[in-house]
Amino acid sequence: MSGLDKFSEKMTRRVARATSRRSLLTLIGGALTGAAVIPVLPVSRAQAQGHGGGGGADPIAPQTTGNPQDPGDQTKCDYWRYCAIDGFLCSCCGGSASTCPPGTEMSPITWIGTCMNPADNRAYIISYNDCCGRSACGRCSCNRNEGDRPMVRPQANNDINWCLGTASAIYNCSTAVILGVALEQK
Amino acid sequence: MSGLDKFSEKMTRRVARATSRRSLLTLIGGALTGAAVIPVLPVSRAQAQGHGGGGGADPIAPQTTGNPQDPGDQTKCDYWRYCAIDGFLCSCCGGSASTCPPGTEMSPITWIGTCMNPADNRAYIISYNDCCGRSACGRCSCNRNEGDRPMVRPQANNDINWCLGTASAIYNCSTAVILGVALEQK
Amino acid sequence: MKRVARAAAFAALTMSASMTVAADFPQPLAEEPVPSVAELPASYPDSWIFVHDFHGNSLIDARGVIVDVAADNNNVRGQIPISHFGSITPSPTRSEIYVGETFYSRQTRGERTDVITVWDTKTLTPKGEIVLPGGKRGQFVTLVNSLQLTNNDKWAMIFNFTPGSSVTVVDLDSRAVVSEVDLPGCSLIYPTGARGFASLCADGTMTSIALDAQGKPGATVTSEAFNDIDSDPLFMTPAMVGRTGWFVSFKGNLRAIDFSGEAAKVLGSFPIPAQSGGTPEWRPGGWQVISADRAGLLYVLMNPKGGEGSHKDGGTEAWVIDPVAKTLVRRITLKNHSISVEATQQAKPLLVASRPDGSLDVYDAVTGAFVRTVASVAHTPITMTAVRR
Amino acid sequence: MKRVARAAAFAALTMSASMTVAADFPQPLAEEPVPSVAELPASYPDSWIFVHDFHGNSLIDARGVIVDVAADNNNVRGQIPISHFGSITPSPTRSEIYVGETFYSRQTRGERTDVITVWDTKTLTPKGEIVLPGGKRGQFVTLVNSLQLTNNDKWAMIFNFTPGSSVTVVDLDSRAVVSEVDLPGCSLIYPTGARGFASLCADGTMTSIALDAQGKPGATVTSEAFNDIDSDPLFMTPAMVGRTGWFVSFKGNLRAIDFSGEAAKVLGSFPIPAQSGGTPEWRPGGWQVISADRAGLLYVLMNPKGGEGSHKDGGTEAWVIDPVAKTLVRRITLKNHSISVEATQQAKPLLVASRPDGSLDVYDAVTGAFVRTVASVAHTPITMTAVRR
Repeated sequence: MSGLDKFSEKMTRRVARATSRRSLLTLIGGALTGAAVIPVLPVSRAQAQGHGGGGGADPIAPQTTGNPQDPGDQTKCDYWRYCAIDGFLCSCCGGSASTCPPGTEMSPITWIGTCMNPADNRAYIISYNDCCGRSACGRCSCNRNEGDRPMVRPQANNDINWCLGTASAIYNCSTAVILGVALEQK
Repeated sequence: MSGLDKFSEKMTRRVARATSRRSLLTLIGGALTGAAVIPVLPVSRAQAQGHGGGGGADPIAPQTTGNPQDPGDQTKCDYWRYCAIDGFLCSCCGGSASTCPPGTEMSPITWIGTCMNPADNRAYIISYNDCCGRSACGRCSCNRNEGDRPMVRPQANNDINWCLGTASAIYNCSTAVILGVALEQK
Repeated sequence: MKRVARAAAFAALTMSASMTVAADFPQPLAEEPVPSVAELPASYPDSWIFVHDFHGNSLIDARGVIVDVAADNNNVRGQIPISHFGSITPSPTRSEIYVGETFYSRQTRGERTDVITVWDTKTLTPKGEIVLPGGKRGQFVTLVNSLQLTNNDKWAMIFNFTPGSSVTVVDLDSRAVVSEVDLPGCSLIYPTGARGFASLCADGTMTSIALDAQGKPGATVTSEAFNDIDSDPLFMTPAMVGRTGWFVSFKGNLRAIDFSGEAAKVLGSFPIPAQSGGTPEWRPGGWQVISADRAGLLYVLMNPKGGEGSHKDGGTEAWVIDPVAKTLVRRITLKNHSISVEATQQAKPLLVASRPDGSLDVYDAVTGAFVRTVASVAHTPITMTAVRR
Repeated sequence: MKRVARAAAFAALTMSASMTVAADFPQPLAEEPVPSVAELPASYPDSWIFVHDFHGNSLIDARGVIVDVAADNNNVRGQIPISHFGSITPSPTRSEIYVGETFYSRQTRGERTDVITVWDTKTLTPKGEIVLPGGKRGQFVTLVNSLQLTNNDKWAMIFNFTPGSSVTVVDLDSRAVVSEVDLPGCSLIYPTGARGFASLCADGTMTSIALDAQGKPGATVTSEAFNDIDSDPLFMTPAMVGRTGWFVSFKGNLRAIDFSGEAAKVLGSFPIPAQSGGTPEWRPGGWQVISADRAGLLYVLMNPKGGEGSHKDGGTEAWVIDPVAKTLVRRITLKNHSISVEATQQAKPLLVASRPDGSLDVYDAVTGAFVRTVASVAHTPITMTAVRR
């Protein structure tokens, strides 16, 4: 477990660096972290991209980073960083995979997932920061439940609205920010 | 025009009886009456009964009065009283063609239309009272624009939210209340 | 007066040409009174259910829809608003409905106010509200155990999440906050005994907290660990048979917990009898995946494509389980892929399955026969609560 | 710390087995900073448009969507909320966006507050609000002429409807109400001259009201009646070519009104050249049916099934009209049934057609060639406003 301890210590430091003091205290003091929000999968499937009414056989235009080491379409649910995401993809809402749309506030309390990058075959720690203070974006609903656990384990639950510690708790969309590599190989 | 004058006088009396004093004053003193609200037709067509996502090949179950003199399905846009209605049909929302859903408030200011009853072949004055104070019902969107005129003639315009004079202006659904027979035949 | 005359002229012009009165109807239809607003019975029939419309594309505009699933038509009887990630809990004995919700002074921004709104069952008008301090009301995809009643429905208990857990207890008579109970490491509210609640905890245990007459937390009892959260966690919403809650796990194990005493008593567990034909296997799937009828039979929404991560994918069959005999009584093939199930508490129960497109399919729970579809009830019909007495 | 460790353990457990680093990427991807929130340019490119999402199924949750219709992707650049039946008007010169809207203290009930919210174009955050007295803000399916600017964008004018008509004038620098102008029998706001507005009236005339330096109404000038509301009314939203507004009527007659002076000057009218093939005839149809490009060409959304009551049915073609030559330049066959059209003000304009399913189809306005679909931009894309300078 020493590897894991080291890992968790690193992660804690990263989180400490990345978030506000208040949220750090929250992390240390209580029930931790958490995932993005969600329209539940079967529901979101039915509604995905179908703004308001049966819409869109038409797809959202692909958005790629152009970096071969970061492959895939950030508007699609199967983009590698989204392995534990839940909610509307900020890439479709005026943000990007790692940036909130203008006018929203990024939640300092996040669910941390670990996703394999198929290009460099590394496992990355991904922070699923929700973007808050504006109504549900409504574009690119995405829900992946591998590893999701019920509300009894909040830090593994993606049904929670993680717009906590923000000026407004209204949920807009979710990002997938690279925090670092999960384990370093020699 | 004396027939029309008599008719309008009768209608004014009817409206006076049927609505509150405040709305009567409004009727006499200013820009008059008005229709229900609406999702604009092409839009509402696309969304009709498709709550939130491509839904419902399934129809709403028919609701008839059982009275052969009042034929048709009150959940359908082609019901005879709806000849100038616009919005969500209260019949699908917990009300009926002439009753608001529980918990809403019926707007005292209404658009008056005239519809032919195919059973008794009489022309009825129909009052399209909006039901107010609750979010858009979302069921049975219906929009018929024959006789509709732009906002420049408010009393003939069905794009206006006629939740006026109610405690809350939030629009829920629209009714089609029989006020009387338009012209009496001897 | 001129304007009125003009409007009348307009109305006259839009009349159809034919004015002949059919001889069969000598009298015209009667004039109808305005204003006219429907009312509901103060006590709802047991064929009615509350559907929580989570409204995925407009989370702030969620609502509770009151639906008569036994009627041939006029099924939607009313709606009440439920704001962003709210909760709805009816009290038949008080003829009230409670909604836990959060408002902002500018709808999505500004000052936050958390409340429990008290709705009258008969008029569907708000009778009052209880303001909840601290802006800590838990917000998540709705679970009925986030807002529960105790003390003979005299108190409501609402779950907070900040991400620290706690429960706020309010008195429904005085409409005042009674107490707040910290709940470190535990989630949701399962009423116990006469006055108190239990909660499922992250270490796999259940903690029971009795409340005294003033609503202050008394004895705390923690069970042995029984919830295998890593490999086979329980869904959070039980089917209630009297005061016994039947929980089902991701992999299809049923677990009874007796909530009748001051402390929850964890009873036995048994697996739903395995059935072939799954790819890779049949598992419970959906949002509210288990319900019970008045006779104590359980209905579990089952997904043939069960596997890790499938637990919210909904299902295609409802399996009827006799928890006393521990047998699978019947498999009901659903007409449509469904996300939640609820049985009515009628003598001859109906089974309601909610669909991703917002419609409800209704089945005869005894025979499994399809009865009707209540179309387009909601945008996102995420939970259902049958009228219970 | 224990909980943190547990969460980390969970994260580690969910990692895929293979940990081999591909030789081609010796360095891992860089860590990304949080928090990170996008900003927009203070001045938007002229390929951007504002789409008013009326949100038919959730009227309280309407929004303005800022869309780049020229980009290959990342087209949706931001959203700002617009409550129930609101209005949105941008001011490029002030780098602000104004939203006329109405709030209730309990979202759909409680105390009403009407405001103009001031949004910053760069950050899309609210810079402030101007409270509008009297709870009289007009609510109807949105029309861009319900909220307009005048006095070099120093003042905003918002249309009230109770059902009495009036206009409230607010100062955008001091964020205070300047005056209220009664407008009996007239609707909407068409800015005139340096400081003032005109309005279309129920008797078929247009009334112009100049405002003095304090915002008080001065001279009122009423035109001859020219709007045949009974048999061929003008749609309320004109296409603006400089200070000339081009209105189109239900039956396809075009009418110019010069708003450059203190009083609106009603200019001539000519019919869109008749075309065969309609059933019964081609007519303008949709919600915002006419737009103009920078060169002054007009684009009219046309419905082949034109007749009484068809005026909101949308259309299948956009007809390009040269209003100077009074000719039909081109017919653009639309890929999809559309409800509103707007031309960008680029040197090479794009024509945007909004669809009932919420997507936008974009055409090369010069050739009529289809360029792209921007999918699922809105629930109900009812009006569009291109960036103008």
